[in-house]
Amino acid sequence: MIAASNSSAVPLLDARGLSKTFGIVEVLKDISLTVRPGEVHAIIGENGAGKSTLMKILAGNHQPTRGELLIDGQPMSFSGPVDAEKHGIVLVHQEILLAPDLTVAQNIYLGRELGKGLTVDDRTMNEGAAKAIRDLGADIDPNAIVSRLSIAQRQLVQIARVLLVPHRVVIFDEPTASLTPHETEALLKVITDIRAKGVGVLYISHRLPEVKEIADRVTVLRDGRLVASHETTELEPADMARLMVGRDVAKLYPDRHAAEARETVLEVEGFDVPGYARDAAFALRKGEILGFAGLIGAGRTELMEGLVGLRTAKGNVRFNGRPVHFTDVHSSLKAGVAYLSEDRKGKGLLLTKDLRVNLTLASLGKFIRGLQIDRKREGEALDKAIRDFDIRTGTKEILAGQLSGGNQQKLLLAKMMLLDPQVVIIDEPTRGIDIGNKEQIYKFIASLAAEGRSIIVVSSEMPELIGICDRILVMRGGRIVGEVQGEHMTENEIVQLATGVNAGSGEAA
Amino acid sequence: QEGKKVTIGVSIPAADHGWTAGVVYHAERVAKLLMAEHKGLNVIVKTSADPASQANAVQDLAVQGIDALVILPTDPDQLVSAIQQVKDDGKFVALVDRAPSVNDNTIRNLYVAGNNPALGEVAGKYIAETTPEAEVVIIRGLPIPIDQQRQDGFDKGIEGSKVKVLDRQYGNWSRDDAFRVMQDYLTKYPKIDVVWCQDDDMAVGVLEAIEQAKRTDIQYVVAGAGSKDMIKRVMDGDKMIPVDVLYPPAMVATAMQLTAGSFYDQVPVSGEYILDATLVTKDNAESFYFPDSPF
Amino acid sequence: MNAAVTDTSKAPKTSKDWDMAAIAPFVALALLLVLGYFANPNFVSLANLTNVITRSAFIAIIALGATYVISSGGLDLSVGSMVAFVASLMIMFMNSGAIADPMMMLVAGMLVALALGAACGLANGLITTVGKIEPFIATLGTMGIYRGLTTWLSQGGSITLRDRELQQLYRPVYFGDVFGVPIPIIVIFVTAALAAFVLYRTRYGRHLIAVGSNEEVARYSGISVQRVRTIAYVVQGLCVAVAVLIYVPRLGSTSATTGILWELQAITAVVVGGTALRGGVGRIWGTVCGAFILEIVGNIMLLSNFVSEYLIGAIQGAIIIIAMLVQRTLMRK
Amino acid sequence: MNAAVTDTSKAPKTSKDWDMAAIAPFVALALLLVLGYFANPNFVSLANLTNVITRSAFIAIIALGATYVISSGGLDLSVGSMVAFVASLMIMFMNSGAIADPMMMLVAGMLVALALGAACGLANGLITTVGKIEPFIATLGTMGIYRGLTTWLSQGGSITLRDRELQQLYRPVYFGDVFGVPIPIIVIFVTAALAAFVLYRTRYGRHLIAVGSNEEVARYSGISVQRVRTIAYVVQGLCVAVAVLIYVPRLGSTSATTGILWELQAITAVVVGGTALRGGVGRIWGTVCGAFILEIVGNIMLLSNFVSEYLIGAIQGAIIIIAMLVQRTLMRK
Ligand SMILES: Nc1ncnc2c1ncn2[C@@H]1O[C@H](COP(=O)(O)OP(=O)(O)OP(=O)(O)O)[C@@H](O)[C@H]1O
Ligand SMILES: Nc1ncnc2c1ncn2[C@@H]1O[C@H](COP(=O)(O)OP(=O)(O)OP(=O)(O)O)[C@@H](O)[C@H]1O
Ligand SMILES: [Mg+2]
Ligand SMILES: [Mg+2]
Repeated sequence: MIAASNSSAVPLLDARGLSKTFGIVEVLKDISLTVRPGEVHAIIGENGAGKSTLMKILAGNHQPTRGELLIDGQPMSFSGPVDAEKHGIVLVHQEILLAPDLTVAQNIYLGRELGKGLTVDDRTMNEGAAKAIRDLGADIDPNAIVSRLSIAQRQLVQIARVLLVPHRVVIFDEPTASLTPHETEALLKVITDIRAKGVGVLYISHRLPEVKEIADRVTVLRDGRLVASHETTELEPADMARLMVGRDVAKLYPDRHAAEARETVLEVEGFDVPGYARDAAFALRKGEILGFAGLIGAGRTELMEGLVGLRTAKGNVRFNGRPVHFTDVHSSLKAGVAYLSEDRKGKGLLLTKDLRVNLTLASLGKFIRGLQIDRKREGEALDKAIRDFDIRTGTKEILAGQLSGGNQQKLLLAKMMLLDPQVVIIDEPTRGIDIGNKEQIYKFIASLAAEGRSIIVVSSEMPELIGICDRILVMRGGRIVGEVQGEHMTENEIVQLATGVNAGSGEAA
Repeated sequence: QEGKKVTIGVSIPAADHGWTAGVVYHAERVAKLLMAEHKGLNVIVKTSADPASQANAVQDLAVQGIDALVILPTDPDQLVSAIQQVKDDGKFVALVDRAPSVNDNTIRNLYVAGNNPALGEVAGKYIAETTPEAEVVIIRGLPIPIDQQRQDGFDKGIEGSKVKVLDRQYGNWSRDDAFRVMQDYLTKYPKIDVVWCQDDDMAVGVLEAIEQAKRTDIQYVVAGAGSKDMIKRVMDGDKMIPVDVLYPPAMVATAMQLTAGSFYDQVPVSGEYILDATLVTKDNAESFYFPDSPF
Repeated sequence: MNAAVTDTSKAPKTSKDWDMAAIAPFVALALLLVLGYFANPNFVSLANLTNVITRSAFIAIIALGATYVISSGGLDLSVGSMVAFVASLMIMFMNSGAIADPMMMLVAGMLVALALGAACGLANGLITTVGKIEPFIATLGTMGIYRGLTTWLSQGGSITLRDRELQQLYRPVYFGDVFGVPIPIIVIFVTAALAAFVLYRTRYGRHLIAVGSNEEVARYSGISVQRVRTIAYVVQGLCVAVAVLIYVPRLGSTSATTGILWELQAITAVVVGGTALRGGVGRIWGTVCGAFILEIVGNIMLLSNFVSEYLIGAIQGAIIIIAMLVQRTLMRK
Repeated sequence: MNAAVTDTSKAPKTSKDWDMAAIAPFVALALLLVLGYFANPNFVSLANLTNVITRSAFIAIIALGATYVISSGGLDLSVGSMVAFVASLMIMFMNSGAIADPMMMLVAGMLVALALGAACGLANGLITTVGKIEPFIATLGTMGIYRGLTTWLSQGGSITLRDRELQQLYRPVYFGDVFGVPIPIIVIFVTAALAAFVLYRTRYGRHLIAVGSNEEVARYSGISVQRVRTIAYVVQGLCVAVAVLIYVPRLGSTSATTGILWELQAITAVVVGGTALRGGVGRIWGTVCGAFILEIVGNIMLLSNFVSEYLIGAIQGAIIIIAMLVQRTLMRK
């Protein structure tokens, strides 16, 4: 790592006139940008604006169609990510890139194992990995197999891995999308530390307050073009949102009337998901939006998966007054309970199939004419979904895996909504979604509730839970430890319940 | 008349073990001889691994325009239709070694065969006469009809004697499998007098297994076919291989020669030529020893 | 699991690319036809080509089922033994004389074969899905079982259709033709068309591809992964039975060696046809083309007289590798 | 914010699971031993068990190489033919009389075998990695090639080590023992220990697993995927050569049938040993155990008197399925 230098020095990284074309679609147009030593440069923009593509070019994963790249003032062309890494440019991918069968420590040191001669020194690497993870404020067993970690934990491992490489420019592509505030805070602290050492940081996030907090400069992309670049001091989050979306995003959360006492749709009692959740009990009313908060690993996801029959579980569940026990998603969907996974890549979408196939996969029954699938109606449904959910893509012929992260999330939402469910369980609904689209999704959730559907929102973003839910249940260690409602719906109270630490003022439930 | 254009197709099993290798060798050898002898003669030799692909091979030969077919079927019953088609087209058909359940002039002109039941019977008789109270273990070939015929022949050969069959297992006509089966026999039976393994290839594995176990109770091994190695042992008076039962792979050559003869020598050739399953002993071994053969 | 990462560094695979991948086997086939012509002009005679395609029917039809199993992410090594087993039982049933009228008996025998095929497939499917055993091992096990049972039924010998009249009645199913097109060729194309319809046009087909492409996504979308996979094995069993229906009239008998190594040939046909073994993609017409390629390679070997019969296997192996290289080169364009 | 931001009250399942999966094959083996005892008390005699384990040496050693190839995400169907090919060339070399001194000749012959094995493996590796052909097809092709060349070399017959002196010198490598332990058994364990060391303790082993687990990630980590895979095939070739080294002294000859279907047995040993075919996991000791299981199943069949020889294949198949079910049940606990 190099020593800190002032901002007038030669930029560490200087991109000039970068353009990128995929097939016939131009996703980046003439982008120029610099990273100076010791600065945090944030890149923001709507889903599909081209942020990740730009970062991948800088880190050697893609070749630009046009434009040049200067490192320390010298023109440079990377043959691949490994080459970029040699020059100290490292990227934390938006998507998880880890070998699922290896342990945390093995992944962190993959390709640069420690050891004498040909042998590897696992003990030292385990210690190093444990320390790197601790530095991020997390606690993950370095011996754990990665496929057994939650998305958030994997994201942390990925960050730890990248930070262990000698680096001069670190690019974070939505590192906090799946992190809770606690981990986010720890990560921001780490970023401050490395900035102090003169490292340049490129930082992508849809959480604008976070950007405001950490960044020195903000560059805004829209439709593959650079639309603005400012010192952070000149911008408030609301300004950023306006620059991104091209209009005012005045109010993120829709107005909602406090739900009147209506009939109970779903009633859960003494519900166990062995190993993950114990003795859960709650009720969901018609037209209600119920939030689930908790730390990573609190078992929210697993509880929901148990409810819809994705995991073995036992307990009493009454749906519309009748006892039900879902053993697979087929039965829960048929009853009218839909679950949207938080893991859109692994469990939500077929990345190697096109958008149409993905959209209708869960509700093919609706598209059958005679014996056949009616492809025309499928196409119409896709057009409608692209409109309704504002899925941004240059062409409809693209594979799901080629959509930008946020647009994948929107496609997944569209897919499950085709089922027209009575109860919708949405796990991390806005993970990786830009602010303009968040607003739309919240409106959409609210309108679902207004139609008389019941919604469960599992989220790690407390403002979002507070903004849209009628009630919030908090889980810790596999148990529902409390409920907040009305004016008690504050971050402070939720955090206390979630951590079990009484940090002062009001004790809840 | 010399110079007459004649094409003979020869369809035989692929060289998948010693005996079939011998067949391929002799077919090749005689094909060359015959073509040298008769100017206009063309002999095409094709090998096939299994009945289905042999049926294909016969079809392909027919497409090339043959006047006669010499066939040693991998599994006769499964090849009847294929052969029948050639015969129905008016071609000369010589069937070698393995006969289908219906084996008459409707399907072939000539039948040249070793005698599978006799191969078993000769071995059985020899054992019954030499060691009338022997306890015998048998290693079979593959589960196909000729193997069954040999077993039935063997049972007939020991009929009336006190020879007792301890066990029969498949050795797949493979040395390695025979070695394995023999090792297990040696574990299973504390006393074995005689091994009948009906095939010279398998005998190689059997002898190694016996030698390794250093067992002295086994008096001798009866194999069969007439490979040069085993005939040599018989000639040399090897106590473990006192005899061999002949089942000459050269029978295909006989059939080919007879077929060529039917075109060039104006001798009407038809009917059955059954070669004996001769018992090769120390006294007559010399006349069955062909050191140049691969088998 | 989060393993699946698409390589987004490459240009998007739009319909163009897919088409190339789909066409590649046909190009390889065309090249082979040219090669065959140079090996022996008889090769391109109608009689020869009809013969070759007719006899590729068994592998082609079995490979259609294998396409289902493989695109669902499975594998079936038992098909060769299953042919022997189903055919043996079918012949034994027809030999039993349970029904006097030959025509009725034939129809009954065919139905028995289909039912048996479906049952064998079901067994394979349940062992892999409910028993959760790797398909490779599960079907290797049933391969042993079906083969062993056949050996036992035939008592080491062969099982032959005895009734002459029935035989004469049945024979045309392999040897007959309709307007000059041999019946087995018709059966190939009808089966393939049916298979293509189900795979590409129906809900089940879509589900099958989803399961093979990402099991978890399928499960989370409310698809019963086990049922879909099991049905794929049943389809494979039915295809085996259809192959048996045209196999039995050809040779009229079976033995313990019937169908040995057909599983390898069927899988090869599928892969040569462009279906990847990891699942998620199924190319019905490619499979048919792959089966033709395999049979034609063998045919060319037999018709050409340059190649020592000892080397046939080696040349065949080399040709298959070269055919695949040609395909890959085409696809990368 | 301090320590506990991740809720660790439910630690993710780690080493426990692994242990169960790793132990499962050994439990299956133990059950088999008990079963064998009931089938025939002779079964547990030292002599018998020594025989059986010695015999399993070929498959076990080849399967060690297969474990490498499979955990890297590949597959090698050519190993059986490769055994025949390498062994034939080795014997032909030793028959050539190029070196007068038998001891020197033997050593030279062994080196030739190892070099040939490595070369064959390299060929497989390059065809799959550089040629980008599915391993299944690529090695099916080379399987045909190696087998064909062997048939051609042996002109369909067998190739026998002629020099009596050399034979006597070489024989103990299969039949000899050290302190009562047959040499093939020692070779199994030494090879396995070496394989385990490389796989679990070296950089290469780590990279191999990474490549099998997620190719993309390995590439991003600067690992040369092609090189790692190719080396895995070379290791497979070397293992085949080692198997040949102890195979040749046993019967002193090879033929076109040598090693037929050994590839299926080797892969089965790997899978029975707990290594998944999709790659990313490699269990060396499980593989050794899997090879023992396969050989023992056959041995029990032969030693027991209940089973008709016709049904042996069927029972073997059933036992393998049951062994896998036992494993799965254990692992799910
Ligand atoms: N390999 C590819 N082939 C075709 N189009 C692609 C490919 N990769 C990305 N795109 C397209 O490029 C555009 C920009 O995508 P990118 O991932 O850079 O967006 P992003 O700004 O990171 O969005 P998000 O906030 O949702 O992550 C999108 O329209 C996407 O569909
Ligand atoms: N397949 C699995 N096998 C074993 N453990 C698992 C598996 N999946 C997840 N876990 C563990 O279960 C715990 C809970 O998972 P997870 O983090 O998804 O819970 P959560 O409450 O939904 O949290 P969040 O939604 O914030 O990610 C974690 O400790 C995780 O490591
Ligand atoms: Mg992105
Ligand atoms: Mg979760």
